[in-house]
Amino acid sequence: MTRSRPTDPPAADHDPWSGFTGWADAEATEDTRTESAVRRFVRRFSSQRLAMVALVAIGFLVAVAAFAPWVVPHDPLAQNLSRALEAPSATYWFGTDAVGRDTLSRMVFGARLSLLAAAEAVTVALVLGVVPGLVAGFFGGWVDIVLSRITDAVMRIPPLILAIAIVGVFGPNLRNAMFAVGVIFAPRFLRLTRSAVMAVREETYIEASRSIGTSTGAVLRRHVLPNILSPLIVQISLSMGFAMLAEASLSFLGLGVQPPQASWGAMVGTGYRFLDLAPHMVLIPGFAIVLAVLAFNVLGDGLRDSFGREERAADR
Amino acid sequence: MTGPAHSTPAGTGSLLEVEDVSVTFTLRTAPLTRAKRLTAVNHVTFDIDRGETLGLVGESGSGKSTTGRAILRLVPISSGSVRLDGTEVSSLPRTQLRQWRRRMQMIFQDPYSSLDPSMQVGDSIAEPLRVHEGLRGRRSVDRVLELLDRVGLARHHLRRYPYEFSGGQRQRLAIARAIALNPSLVVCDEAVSALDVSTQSQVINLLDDLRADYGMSYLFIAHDLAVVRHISERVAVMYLGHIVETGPTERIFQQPAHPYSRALLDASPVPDPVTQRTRHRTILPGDPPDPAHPPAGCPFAGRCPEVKEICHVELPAPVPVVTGGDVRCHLYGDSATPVPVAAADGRPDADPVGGQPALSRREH
Amino acid sequence: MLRLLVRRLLLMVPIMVLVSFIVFGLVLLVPGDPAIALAGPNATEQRVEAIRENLGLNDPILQQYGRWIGGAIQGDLGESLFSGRSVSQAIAERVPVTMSLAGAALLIALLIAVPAGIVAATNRGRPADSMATVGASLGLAMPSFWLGLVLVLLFSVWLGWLPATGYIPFGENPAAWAVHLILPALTLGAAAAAETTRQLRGSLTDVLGQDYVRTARAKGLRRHTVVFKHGLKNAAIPVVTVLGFQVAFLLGGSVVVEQLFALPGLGGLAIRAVLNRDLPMIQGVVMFTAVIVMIVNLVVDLLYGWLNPKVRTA
Amino acid sequence: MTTPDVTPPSFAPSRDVALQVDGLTVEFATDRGWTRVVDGVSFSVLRGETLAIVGESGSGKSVTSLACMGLLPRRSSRTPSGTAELDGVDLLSLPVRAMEDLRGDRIAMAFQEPMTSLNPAYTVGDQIAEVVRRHRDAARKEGWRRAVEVLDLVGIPRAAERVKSYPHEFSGGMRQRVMIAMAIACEPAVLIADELTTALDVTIQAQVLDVVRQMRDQLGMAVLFITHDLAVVADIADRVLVMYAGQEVETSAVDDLFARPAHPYTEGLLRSMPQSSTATAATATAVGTGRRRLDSIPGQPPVPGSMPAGCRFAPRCPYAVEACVDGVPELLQVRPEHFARCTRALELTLRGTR
Repeated sequence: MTRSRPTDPPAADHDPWSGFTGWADAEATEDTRTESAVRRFVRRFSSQRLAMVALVAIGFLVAVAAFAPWVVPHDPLAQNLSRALEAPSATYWFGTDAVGRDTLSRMVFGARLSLLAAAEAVTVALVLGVVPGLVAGFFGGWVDIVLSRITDAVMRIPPLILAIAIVGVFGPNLRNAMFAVGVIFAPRFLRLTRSAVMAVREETYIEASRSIGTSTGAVLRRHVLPNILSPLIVQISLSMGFAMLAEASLSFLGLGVQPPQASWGAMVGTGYRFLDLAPHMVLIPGFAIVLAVLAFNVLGDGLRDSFGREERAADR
Repeated sequence: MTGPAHSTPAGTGSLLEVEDVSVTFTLRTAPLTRAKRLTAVNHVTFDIDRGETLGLVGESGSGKSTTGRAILRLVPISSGSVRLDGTEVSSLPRTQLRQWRRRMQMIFQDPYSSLDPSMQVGDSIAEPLRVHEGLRGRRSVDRVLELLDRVGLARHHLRRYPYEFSGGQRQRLAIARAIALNPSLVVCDEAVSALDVSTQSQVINLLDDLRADYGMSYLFIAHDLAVVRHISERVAVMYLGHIVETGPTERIFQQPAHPYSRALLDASPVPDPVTQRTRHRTILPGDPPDPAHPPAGCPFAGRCPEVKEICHVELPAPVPVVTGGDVRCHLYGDSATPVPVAAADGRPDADPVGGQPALSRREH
Repeated sequence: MLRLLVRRLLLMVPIMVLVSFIVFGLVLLVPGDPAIALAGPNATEQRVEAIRENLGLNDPILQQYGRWIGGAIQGDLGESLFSGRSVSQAIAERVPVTMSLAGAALLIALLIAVPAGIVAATNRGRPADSMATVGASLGLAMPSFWLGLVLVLLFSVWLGWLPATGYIPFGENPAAWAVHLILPALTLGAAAAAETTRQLRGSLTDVLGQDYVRTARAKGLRRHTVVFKHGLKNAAIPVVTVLGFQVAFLLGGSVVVEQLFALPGLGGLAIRAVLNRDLPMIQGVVMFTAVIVMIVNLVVDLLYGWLNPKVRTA
Repeated sequence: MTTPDVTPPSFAPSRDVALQVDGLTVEFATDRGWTRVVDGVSFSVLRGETLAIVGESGSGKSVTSLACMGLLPRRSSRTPSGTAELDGVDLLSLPVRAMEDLRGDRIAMAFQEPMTSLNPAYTVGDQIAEVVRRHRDAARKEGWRRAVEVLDLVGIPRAAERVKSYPHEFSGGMRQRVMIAMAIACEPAVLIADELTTALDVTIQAQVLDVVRQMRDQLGMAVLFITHDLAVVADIADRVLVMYAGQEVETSAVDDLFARPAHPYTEGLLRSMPQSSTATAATATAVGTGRRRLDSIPGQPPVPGSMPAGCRFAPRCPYAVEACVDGVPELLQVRPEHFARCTRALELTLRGTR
């Protein structure tokens, strides 16, 4: 008999299974590499090239908007009629508009307006949507029924028409327009929060925590909120994009930002009268909108994929 | 049918006394449809002694899980009384209920959803300590490490997330959380059902050890009869919200009195092909009735191989069995002749009491 | 099925009431004295009084609502503050334009989205899927007015194939009607096509991963039977559910597109009403479009019941 | 090790082989390249016989059956070697369309979750008739007639009415019967039952196992029964294949396997079951105190991609010696028709359930 590496085989009269705990070192067989949830998220997110690009693009946009006065090549409001409707050139990279203002400089300031406006709308939507959604989802009952019916009702009104109506009542300016956009986004946040909370509420760990004696507030704070955060963050990113679109549409219609200031949407709005003469006035700001919205959407999708929970071990 | 017909004698005092408890749910499938009333637990009575394990068996929809949840007041009790150490738990106000919760804990079936995925497992285990003892920081960590050690996990597991653990390990974590406060009663709701055989036996052994160490009582809810037989001293059999039979484990397994208990045992395969091939068994036809539309009389009447006319009319009252426990069946009692009960697992020698349970007459 | 219809109709009532609350409530949102605010800064005392009279602002609020809703049920949505015309009549004149546009856009959206969604879901990770996904992302990110302008630039200004603006009623010249609708409908339908493609791709991918699809394959069914019979009917359920909201988006988006292509639809009416702060007109348009959306949703619900036997037989 | 063994009555080599699998290997695509999840599995199933493949989750038992059906995801999996012959045709190398012709006709499969495995949007009759029409060129009416026939065969009462019901209108056990009816509609040579009774209650499980047995006998099918439950194996199987970490570790006739397991893993599994220890529990003295501890296999099964060198079970095996870690064990013949992948198989005497 060869010398046994684990140890001598048990004697024949001894029951080998009793008290046997395995030859392998318990520590060694286990995967000792541990990874925090944050690091796992970062690893997953950074492996998505497109989402990284989107993040960089949004970072760039935010930086440009923040430092607008210092980065613009020209005064965005300075008119120069002699150089109106010029095509892009070395002096005016993105050309000029009908009164000779520099498109690039106006776009840099427009970025500021658009981002702030979108952020305002999303904030309004969050405030109006998340708290009632939490309440409706967690407590259910008649509160849920009433809130859900109101949500249904608001969602039956075509969103842009509702926004227009709200602007119409309050008067056309950017602040009112974005409040309106916030109002029309709120039901989505409410529905999302509600369904996320309802899904979490069914999880056993909520019941487990309740069985321990955790108070309702603590259950909401410690278990429900952290677990609905990821879909909310994804939705915030997506909504930023859609809010920029909505702002652009309202400003295009003349119901948002008012002259002489201009967001990208407003610039397209004024440019379309000169479509045949100076297509760049429409194409460039419009393209900027597409890229920015795309970036937020791609970021949102990337976040969603990075937040995904582990799949349950399937039988293989 | 009130009054503890078979409660333990005064003085010894059972740890848990469940008396005549019913749980009724109102279900509405869609708005504007008629609501259904569903009695998941129907006048259930049993007790558990200190350090004792009561196995609660039954098929899905029998109300066994709901019974466990009702005891912990995770679902509202419609009627009846639940006493822990003589204190009525079913009517405790919310504030006091929290205090009592530390004495009763639960281990759930699905190890994958019973731990908060967004929390490090150390925090999950520490939660009861924080809620009830206000333990935080160092002292809390020390206790959690102790608990991890107790359930056979390593110290470095403290800062990990649930997704990094296998099913068996997660169930150990759930056990650690449940025993953190030294509860008197732990309700194990299908606690080992989702585990593979080899892992399952590890967890069963752990539960056995913990009970020996801490003197806890278990209400062990499971559909796997072999597991229940191994771990329980007494067994209660549920069918459609009713407890149809209770008794000492070996009595139930070797001389089941209720036709349903017998059918359950017949249906559970024995892990030995020769025994399985040769043992006599009746396969029960049909499905259990819809709990929302229970039949009149005995709930088992529709599938019972020994059904009589009265079974469709009248719900039988519990009749004590001399060899232990009681049974709810019209076969026993004043007019009925005692029915020979075949040894359940088909072992010819497994019948020490003579082929039939000694039954007392039904009293009126 | 009939019970489902009745149930859905009954469920519509509270929503309809709530919508009417919201629409009527717009007047309450007007800052300060509505009459003065609506009349504008340079209005005469007389005009303010006229507005007060028109809206019945002196009456208690419930009475105001009662009068408004009572009229609305009979098809009377009041009179314009601006022109004094009947709101209902103004809407009626413009409905065909908006409906043609929204209908055509929906059709185009489905014609693009259904094949694209199926191709993407059945070719996951392949070039066809990437194309559909990227296309859908672009479609969602493009502001409709900009897409419209690009299309005009391309097909009208540069190529000269299609008219840039204008509307010809169907009754006058069906061919011209269609030609004039192509660009606007494409513009309006793009976002809906993108959204529906994403939805269908997602839900079909989901369904194709279900156990019953594996069962269908285990039965030896051909791939097309698996996808079209076992996949599509189930995948359509979530897509159909959001179709109602798509219609709402189309009706809203038509405002922009009508502006862009100078189509005399509800959008122009709404914009003019807003700029003139013509409250009854705003309320009328909002209420009318909401009713349309609700009717569409009713149809969607019935379709849902047809697709999903669990709902039907409940 | 010389005791001659009685060949169990259920096993007769002269009977036709319905499905013959040789050296089946399956690999899945992961971030770290191709990972082997099934490693050289061989077995055969005879007509009228039930072969149970038993193993814990992750053992590769389901993947093996899906590979035979050609149902593994085509792009993220591959079978680099091995054959699976049905009627002399290798299923693994068959073109897609030819495999589709055989699936549901000559080789059929019934799945675990009857709720999710039946299409909720169609009546059960439609879903059964569909198979018949696909493989028998039957007319709509003919398919429908057959649907009623097989529903009746698997014991669904009032089959002619129930054929028009949707899956959600059936109970769990009835749905499982529908699954079986669908699988046997074309009278296949091989029926694969994948964890067929796992989701069912015991009384329903007993009914369904009975249906499988009856169908096997009536149609003379070969049944490949995939399960993790040894008690179910004892009930239904004629022969058993035990899988561990993607390999077959033991194969034998059912009686011999339970009575005299030859692989330590099988012994560990049998001894982990509470029921096997109840014989002693009955004689335990005081309740609670004299209770016998269950044996258990320590540790966790290895994960595909990081298999231990040598014998894959060695780290958990109480009989392991140096040779187990050094060399990869072969399947050894222990007795006639009884094989075990254990270096020490011939010297160890392991305990079974009797």
